[in-house]
Amino acid sequence: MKSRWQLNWRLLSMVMALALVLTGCGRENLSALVPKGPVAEQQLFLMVLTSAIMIGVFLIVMIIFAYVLIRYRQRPGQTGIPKQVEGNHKLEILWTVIPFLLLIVMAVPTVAIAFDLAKEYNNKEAVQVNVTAHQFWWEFEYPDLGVRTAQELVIPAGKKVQFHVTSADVIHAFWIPALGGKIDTNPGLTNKIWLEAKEPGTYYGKCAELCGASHALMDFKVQALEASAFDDWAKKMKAATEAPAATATGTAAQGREIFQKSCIGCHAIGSEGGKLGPNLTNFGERKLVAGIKPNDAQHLAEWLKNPQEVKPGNTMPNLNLQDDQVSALVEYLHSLKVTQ
Amino acid sequence: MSDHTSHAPNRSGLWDWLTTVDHKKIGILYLIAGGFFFILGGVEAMLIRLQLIYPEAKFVAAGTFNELITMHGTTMIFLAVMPVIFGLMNAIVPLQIGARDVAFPFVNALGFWLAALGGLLLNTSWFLGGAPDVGWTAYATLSSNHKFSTLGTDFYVLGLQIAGLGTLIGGINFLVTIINMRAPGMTFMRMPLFTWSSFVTSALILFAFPALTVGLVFLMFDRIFGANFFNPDAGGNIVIWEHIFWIFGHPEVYILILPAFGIISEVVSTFSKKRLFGYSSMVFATILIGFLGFMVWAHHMFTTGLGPIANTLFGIATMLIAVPTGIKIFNWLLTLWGGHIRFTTANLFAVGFIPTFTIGGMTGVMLAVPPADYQYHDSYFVVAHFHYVIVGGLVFGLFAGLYYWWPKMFGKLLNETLGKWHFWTFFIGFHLTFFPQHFLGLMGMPRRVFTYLPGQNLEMGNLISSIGVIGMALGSIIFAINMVVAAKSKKAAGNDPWDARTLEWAIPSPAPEYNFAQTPLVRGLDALWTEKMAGNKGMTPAEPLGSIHMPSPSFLPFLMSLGLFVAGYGFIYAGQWGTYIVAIAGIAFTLLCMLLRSLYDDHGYHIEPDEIEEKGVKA
Amino acid sequence: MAQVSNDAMERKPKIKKDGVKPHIVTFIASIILTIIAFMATAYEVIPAGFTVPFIIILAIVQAAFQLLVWMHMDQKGHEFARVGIVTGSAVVLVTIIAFVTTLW
Amino acid sequence: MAADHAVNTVLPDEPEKATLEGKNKVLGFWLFLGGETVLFGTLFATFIALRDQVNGGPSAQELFDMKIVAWATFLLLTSSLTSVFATMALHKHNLKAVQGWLVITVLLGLGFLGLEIYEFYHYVHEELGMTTSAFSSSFYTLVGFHGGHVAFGICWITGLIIQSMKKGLTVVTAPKFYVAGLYWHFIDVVWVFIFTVVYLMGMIGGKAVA
Ligand code: HEA
Ligand code: HEA
Ligand code: HEC
Ligand code: CUA
Ligand SMILES: [Cu+2]
Repeated sequence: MKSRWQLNWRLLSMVMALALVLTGCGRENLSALVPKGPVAEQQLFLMVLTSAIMIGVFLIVMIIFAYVLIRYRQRPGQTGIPKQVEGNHKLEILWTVIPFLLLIVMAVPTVAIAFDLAKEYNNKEAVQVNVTAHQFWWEFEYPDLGVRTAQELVIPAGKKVQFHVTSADVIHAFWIPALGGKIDTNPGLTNKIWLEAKEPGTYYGKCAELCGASHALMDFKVQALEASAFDDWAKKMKAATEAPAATATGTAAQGREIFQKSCIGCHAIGSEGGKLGPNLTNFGERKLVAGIKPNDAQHLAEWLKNPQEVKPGNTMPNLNLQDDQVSALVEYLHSLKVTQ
Repeated sequence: MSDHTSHAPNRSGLWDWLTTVDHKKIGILYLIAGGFFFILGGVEAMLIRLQLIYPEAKFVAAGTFNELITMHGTTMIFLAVMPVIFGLMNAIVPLQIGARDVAFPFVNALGFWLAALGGLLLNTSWFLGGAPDVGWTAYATLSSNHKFSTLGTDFYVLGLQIAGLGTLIGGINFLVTIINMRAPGMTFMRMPLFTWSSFVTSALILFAFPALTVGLVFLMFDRIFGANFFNPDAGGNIVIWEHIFWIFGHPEVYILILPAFGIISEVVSTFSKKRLFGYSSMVFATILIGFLGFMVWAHHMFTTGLGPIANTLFGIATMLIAVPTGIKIFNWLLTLWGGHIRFTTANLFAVGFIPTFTIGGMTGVMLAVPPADYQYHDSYFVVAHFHYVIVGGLVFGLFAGLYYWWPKMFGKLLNETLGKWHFWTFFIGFHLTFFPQHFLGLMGMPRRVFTYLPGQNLEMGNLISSIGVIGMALGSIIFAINMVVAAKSKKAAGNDPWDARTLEWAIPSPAPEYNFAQTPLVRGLDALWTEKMAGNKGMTPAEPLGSIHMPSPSFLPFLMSLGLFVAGYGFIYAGQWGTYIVAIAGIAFTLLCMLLRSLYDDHGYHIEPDEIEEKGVKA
Repeated sequence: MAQVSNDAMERKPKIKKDGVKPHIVTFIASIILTIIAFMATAYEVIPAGFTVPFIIILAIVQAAFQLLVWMHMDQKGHEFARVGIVTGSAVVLVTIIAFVTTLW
Repeated sequence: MAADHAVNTVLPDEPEKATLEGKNKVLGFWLFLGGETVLFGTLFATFIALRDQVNGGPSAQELFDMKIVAWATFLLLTSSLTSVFATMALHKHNLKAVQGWLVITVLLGLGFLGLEIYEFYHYVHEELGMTTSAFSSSFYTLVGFHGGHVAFGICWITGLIIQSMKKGLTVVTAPKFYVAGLYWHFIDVVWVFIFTVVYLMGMIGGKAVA
């Protein structure tokens, strides 16, 4: 029979689907599924718990479903009228109560974890970071440390970090999947969230709320350093902020001149300069240009020549730079280092 | 005073369609509009999938992509599936309750034209400087400030405002129809489930759409008059928009799914030849879902920063919806249990609905866990969830309903072989497209991204997903062919091709303009089945054959909608033109039409008993 | 269709020809309630902090008066009117609670 | 057709509900008012959320002129009473009285509208424009929506009065009068809350509610 074949096919595909679910959880590179901090771990626990319950319920539904479809399909020549059943109170109560109980099993840890994650850490133990999202870049300020940076977030490993997030223009969302779930950055309002990286390492951050043309490209990087390395970094950053390296030689000096003329209105180096664009004090040490392209001479030059090509709709204008100006700027920008 | 015509005004062709107030014709108009926009939204979806087929593809530009997703979401929800739902409601609900007409035929037509012209207005943005690109959720400040968004967003605001108005009055029409127009004996607890779910859906429309109206007014005032509702620099608060949008938006998704639940209930019961298992608990569950639907909206806002109390309260309230929905799933299974199941195309879609919707519902419950949602939110996991419930639930349900009621609406059966091809291509394509998206989401792919970078392990999933859409397109095309084949076919469907149970099958297909020559007397749940079991050929009439009063057709609904359509452009371009004159003129024109409507009473016309006999209709 | 419906035909004098009195009473009550509310805000007769709940309760009482008496919502045949207004009000209540507690 | 028979014969007790059309109209209108409740409720919720956000502009406390508001309240309340009288006259099939009471209702409504326009005019002169602050936007939108309803009601009822001069009181016109009366009462009910939430609470000022 054709319909039996179809049925088997469907069952098979369901089983395959389930297998995919089960193996999918164990894959190494799934960011939200490979937690690197306590927040992500607690969230993963809830994800696994609810998935397990759901798969269980789904199996029950599917078993009844398959049985019914195979057993009760109309056979050729079958006539007569099946018994008209009005209902069955016992069964109906059963499938009201059991789902209800399952929901309670999910609700209890949900409440506990939700409140735990909403705790605020305003003490000195936790590093405080003010995050401001812009179309399409991230600004990070460490108010207690007197440090300001952009695009690459540096945090100490093994310590709680308290973020105060807001936005300068539209809603974005601050998301580092491996460390924990996201929080919206709302213009005019400040949200709080804490995260912790268990081990030093590099993690990826994303903007998760539609914020304009280049929403997809609004990535950032997170460097978790050993506590001592972090303190060292903060000290040097602070020093550089107060007195940015004024020495530039050769082409870099030319670049510096151009920069002072055309760029300083938007970009600060140290504490000097505008705030419309990312602070570039330690730009030479960033791994990425604009959060997405490798920070090498070629990609940086591409960026400077036509920022709109790389990130459509971003607010850095095309300044119509000549090739030699660009290479001078590249030289200069790459010389902006703090820790070496 | 008594200058009413006693003959049906002779109207034909386009003029007939532009002026009709017959709910069955309006139903067809809704289907045409919905079908058109479904193709449009589907083509937009195909472009989305094309752009995401491999990393860093360059088929469409970043800005265009955002226009595509916004228009895809808006078109599909407001202009494709809502009209198809309204189409089926119009075609079937009055028949199911034994009514000659809806309560407000004129308003019914007005509702359609408002929805259609609102949708048209929105879509003309493609040619007038760009479509809206702020997502179908249009979060402020992206949407509220001209600095961040184009004129397209004004089209969104005005288009949805006009279409929403149409939906609202349509909802009121159905509420009154179902409350006041039921045939004798058709008590509430004998109403078929499709009618019940239409009733609850209409109630949700009544209480949800005004919130959208207000939200859109705020957005319009911010954009056009420089108001400060969502301007943080002047004390505004962007979260207000999120609240208002979802106070509307969440009930909206139940507005969509409840009619599908109703369809599944009818189809499953007919094709297993059994009465619906647990009818009263089904009714109860429908009402409960509608009720709970109003207090869970903030589950779309878990990451907004409402705090743990609000998050957990709304999260748990959301989970509770699993209970009444589960009741439905199990009742359907038990309806099939012990039946003689016929796998017609309608039933294939209905049966296919069950596992697919269950998956979508389950991911919904997973999303309702706030801390976990911090990870899922705005990722492809959410996209997978809502396409499972919308495409795998609602669209399957609508296809089931279309195959089931097509003979009643058009008098011809859709071809079953083509129907099976339609089902299988669409079903397989659907799962291919959306199943991998769950994993893409968990692997950290945010939604609404115009591209993704290579090396994040997202290639495979996206490729499969993009291939799957071909299956759905194929299915849709087969369905289109099927319609043509059915229209060409000579074979009439007959009154009751499925050996079905409810009232609409007691009358000819397609139903005559007066529906029931004599109002039927309803003597039990599944009115027609009750008579069949009692050995009767058809329904017992509740009244003698007499002259039937019909409402006159009118061009005013179209003109009133046209006035608002023009006013829409007036508001959108007020800034550029430096004048509100067009907006005011458009509204004035609409008001004038309203006045005309009030001054010239519609006395309608009568169909006399001999005409009924003449048309060969035996009651 | 414009048929005189069943219960219109079999009507006994069902509606008590409603007198003027309840309407006048509602009018006077509305005025008095308004004045009380005004007094409560203008002079500090109510302990601070209770004024707002107090005047809101007065407004609800006044609205109920008008809905029930002036708009006849208490009468038979208004079942769905009641359902409509009560449901609408419930939606509004949830909305206002959410706005007051979760914004800012 | 009942409409025709009814014209010159006795009208039933509640002419607005004598026909199925009439019943439908009344029920549909009640449901519509349920929707309007949500509409105004959303406006109220937003106003409550934004009422302290004056952005350096004038606040409610500095601005409101309670004398005007008190008069406006009185006018609208009275007009609601006169529209009750109109509905009662409708039940007594007294067209002249219906028209008379409705004319008074419309005049009172016009008085209300005039005061409101004067009030807005006055505030704009005190530097409170639509664009001044979130408070001003939500104030003008909420109160303006209500005012727009009043204006629409005035036009509507006026139209009905004129229409009834020609058509008289029939089972076709009766539901129109009845429904317009419901609308007018509803506007009055909304005003009760505007008076309380916008004006009285505005006078208290500050963060009186959480
Ligand atoms: C038809 C449309 C529809 C339907 C029916 C649903 C149904 C549900 N939805 Fe869905 N949802 C959407 C359309 C829909 N949704 C859309 C469009 C969005 C995204 C909008 C956007 O952002 O663009 C969304 C987003 C969305 C979110 C926000 C995600 C986010 O953005 O972060 C959440 C969170 O709670 C959610 C939850 C639910 C739940 C719990 C249900 C429940 O109703 C499901 C209930 C069903 C079942 C549970 C299955 C059957 C039950 C049983 C077999 C019984 C036993 C079960 C258990 C014990 C669990 N949905
Ligand atoms: C009713 C609602 C509905 C429906 C039916 C669909 C249907 C589909 N959706 Fe939809 N989708 C949404 C509602 C819906 N969607 C919403 C609300 C969003 C969120 C938007 C936002 O973020 O703001 C979204 C977002 C969304 C995304 C995410 C975009 C992003 O976040 O970047 C994707 C990506 O794959 C997608 C794909 C699809 C596909 C492949 C279908 C397919 O099922 C479509 C199948 C149909 C066809 C393929 C058409 C077939 C017709 C033809 C081929 C023409 C034939 C010609 C003739 C017959 C003449 N949708
Ligand atoms: C109008 C303001 C403006 C001007 C002028 C401007 N920029 Fe930018 N710049 C920006 C913004 C905004 C960004 C962030 C873009 C993004 O990622 O969305 C940026 C990003 C950058 C970046 C990448 C930063 C990072 O952390 O990855 C570099 C490098 C840069 N600009 C260099 C320059 C140079 C050199 C000039 C002058 C020749 C210049 N900019 C002029 C606004 C400006
Ligand atoms: Cu910022 Cu998306
Ligand atoms: Cu929802």
